[in-house]
Amino acid sequence: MAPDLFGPAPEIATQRMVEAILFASAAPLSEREIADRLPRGAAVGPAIQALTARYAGGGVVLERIGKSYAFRTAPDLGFLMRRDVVVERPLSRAAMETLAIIAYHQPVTRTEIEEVRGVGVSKGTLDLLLEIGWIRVGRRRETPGRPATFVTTPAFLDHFALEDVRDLPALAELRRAGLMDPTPPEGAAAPAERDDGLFGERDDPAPGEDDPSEEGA
Amino acid sequence: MAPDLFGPAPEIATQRMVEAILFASAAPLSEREIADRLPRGAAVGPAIQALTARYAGGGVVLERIGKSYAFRTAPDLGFLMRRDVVVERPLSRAAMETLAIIAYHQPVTRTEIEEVRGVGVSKGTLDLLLEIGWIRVGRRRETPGRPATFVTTPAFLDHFALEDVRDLPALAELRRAGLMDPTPPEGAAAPAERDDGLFGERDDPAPGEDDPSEEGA
Amino acid sequence: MAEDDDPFDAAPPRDPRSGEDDEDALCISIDGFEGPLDLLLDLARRQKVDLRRISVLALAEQYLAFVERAQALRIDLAGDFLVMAAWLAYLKSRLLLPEPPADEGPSGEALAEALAHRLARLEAMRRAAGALQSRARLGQDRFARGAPESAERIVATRHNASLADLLKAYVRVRTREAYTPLSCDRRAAVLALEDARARLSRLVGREAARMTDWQTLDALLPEDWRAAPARRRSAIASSFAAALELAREGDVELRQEGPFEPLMVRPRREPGEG
Repeated sequence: MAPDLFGPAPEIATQRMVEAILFASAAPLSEREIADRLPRGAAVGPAIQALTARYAGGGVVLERIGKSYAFRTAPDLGFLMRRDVVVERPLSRAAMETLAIIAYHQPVTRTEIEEVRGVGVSKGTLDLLLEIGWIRVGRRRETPGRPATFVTTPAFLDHFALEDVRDLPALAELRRAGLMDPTPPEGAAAPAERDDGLFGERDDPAPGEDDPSEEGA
Repeated sequence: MAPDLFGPAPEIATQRMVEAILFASAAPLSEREIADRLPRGAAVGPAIQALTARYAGGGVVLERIGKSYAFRTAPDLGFLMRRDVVVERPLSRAAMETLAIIAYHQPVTRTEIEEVRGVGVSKGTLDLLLEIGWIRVGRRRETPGRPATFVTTPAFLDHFALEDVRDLPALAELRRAGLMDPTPPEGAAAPAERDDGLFGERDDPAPGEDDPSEEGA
Repeated sequence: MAEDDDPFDAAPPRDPRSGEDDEDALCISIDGFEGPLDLLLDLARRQKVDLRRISVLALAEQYLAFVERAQALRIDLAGDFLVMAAWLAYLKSRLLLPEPPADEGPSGEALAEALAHRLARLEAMRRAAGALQSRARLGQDRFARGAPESAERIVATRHNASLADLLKAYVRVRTREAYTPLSCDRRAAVLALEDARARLSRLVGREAARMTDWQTLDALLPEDWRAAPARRRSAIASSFAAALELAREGDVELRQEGPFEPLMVRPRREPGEG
């Protein structure tokens, strides 16, 4: 291996190595993944911090994406690269709304998505989002029927330039306004107020039907 | 676009743009090619010089290759890039189906897998899944012949980003709202479709077939 | 729209389907709406106030007017639009008439509030979708390294598969199963004992000269009965029964090393022959 590696101060040496590793990778890498490729004991965290500061304001910036990091071009310079972009077909409005509901309400069941949208989740929508890799299956909801839930993935964060799902636009405001709750705030509505039946047909999953957990170990 | 793009001194703005373009480019770019993407009149040469100086000594350097430029890992850090990699290869349809059946029906015997699939499962398919580490041999079934069963492993959960196999959506959930398109594949009704192994070769359980499960448990 | 409590810092996207604000715009085809809630939200937006402060009564009246007009124009309305109309008519009566005794379910106000809340929730998610879409997206506004470096040495093959692949495979399997014609199965999956016996006896008789040593029963199964498990099972069962009959009649000998070991067959030899 490089014998002169520890010529400079160790923190500089680590910073160079972390920079090289992150720069060479198109996909975000976690601290752990970076550390695995470095000499034992290298302090990855401080190196990432130093790099983030050093690159800030440049044409390329070090972004945090969930628990991972990646170099990305600065968001204001997209216009320079856009001409090389393969134009992707934009998601349908229904798919985009479904994605937003999953992101803001995760973990969320299909029935809950339908309750917000007032219509059934159309065929292929969840399919498509799964395939793109922006959502995945979460834990089953421990309610009757134990419906499957959906959550977003790190690729979702990366694509939409989010460090964390807590950074979703206006999430805190929506929460404060009570818009994340299925019923109006401060229980103003009568207690029995459940809007099932009237709007979106909520068809609860038949309990246990084909449920792998029933047969599971 | 970026209205404040020329907020900073123009040479800094140009430097940022050149940096982003070179970073995002799949191939080295000449001064001319870079200039073509920049606003008219931007001074590419000085920007490249400034960038070269700024990156010098870091983990990534701006290299000149013939008449073109590209970011490259610093030569002394090449060892970081020379990592052992694994090539990715899609799983055959037969293996995918077998894995899905094991995931949903575990613990499940080979005969049961074949019953669900409607076609034989070659030893190679199970061997491959065992080798990848997504399945393992579970307890023997306490029925005549005490056949071995197969179950999924933590590595399986890891790969598919599942927290629990019970979180897999039930078949009814998959079908309802078309989470996965349930139209029958062509040749669905063909009764004796052969599972021809992984990649076409090794299709037949060797005579005197030693089930991999025999050794396990 | 009250600007100060707009969480998204932007005017709500204008719904292109709603066109101008004039009444006639209501005559547009309902095809553009995904359902009654979508239509209600569009109507509510015309009130140009915070969705939680809309007049539900006015909204109900607009919706009912819309439905009436659609029916006058003989436009076919989907059932859920009519269900919503019926419910809104009920809501309207609850809002207009004096409140009935408390035990008659939720008050008209509570129902109206719940509806307004639902609309606000849908609106919020619609705006959220827009906000997500206008973020600096990877591959459009932000770009990854174009030439990721690696002097990689391939040491292993990793099999890649996504959750979507897995789920699809399962649905495919279970669907194929559901579509497989049963009659075909039944006919094809049973090897009659007579057939097995005739075959085995012919094989043993003809092969007697060459078949000098033990052979597994498996090896004697008909070629086309070996692959599919159901057919294979049936062929093994029939051939085994046939082998037992032939053994009883003295044509063949059977041997098995132990439980679940392969069953071996050979032609009966005359004493002293081997």
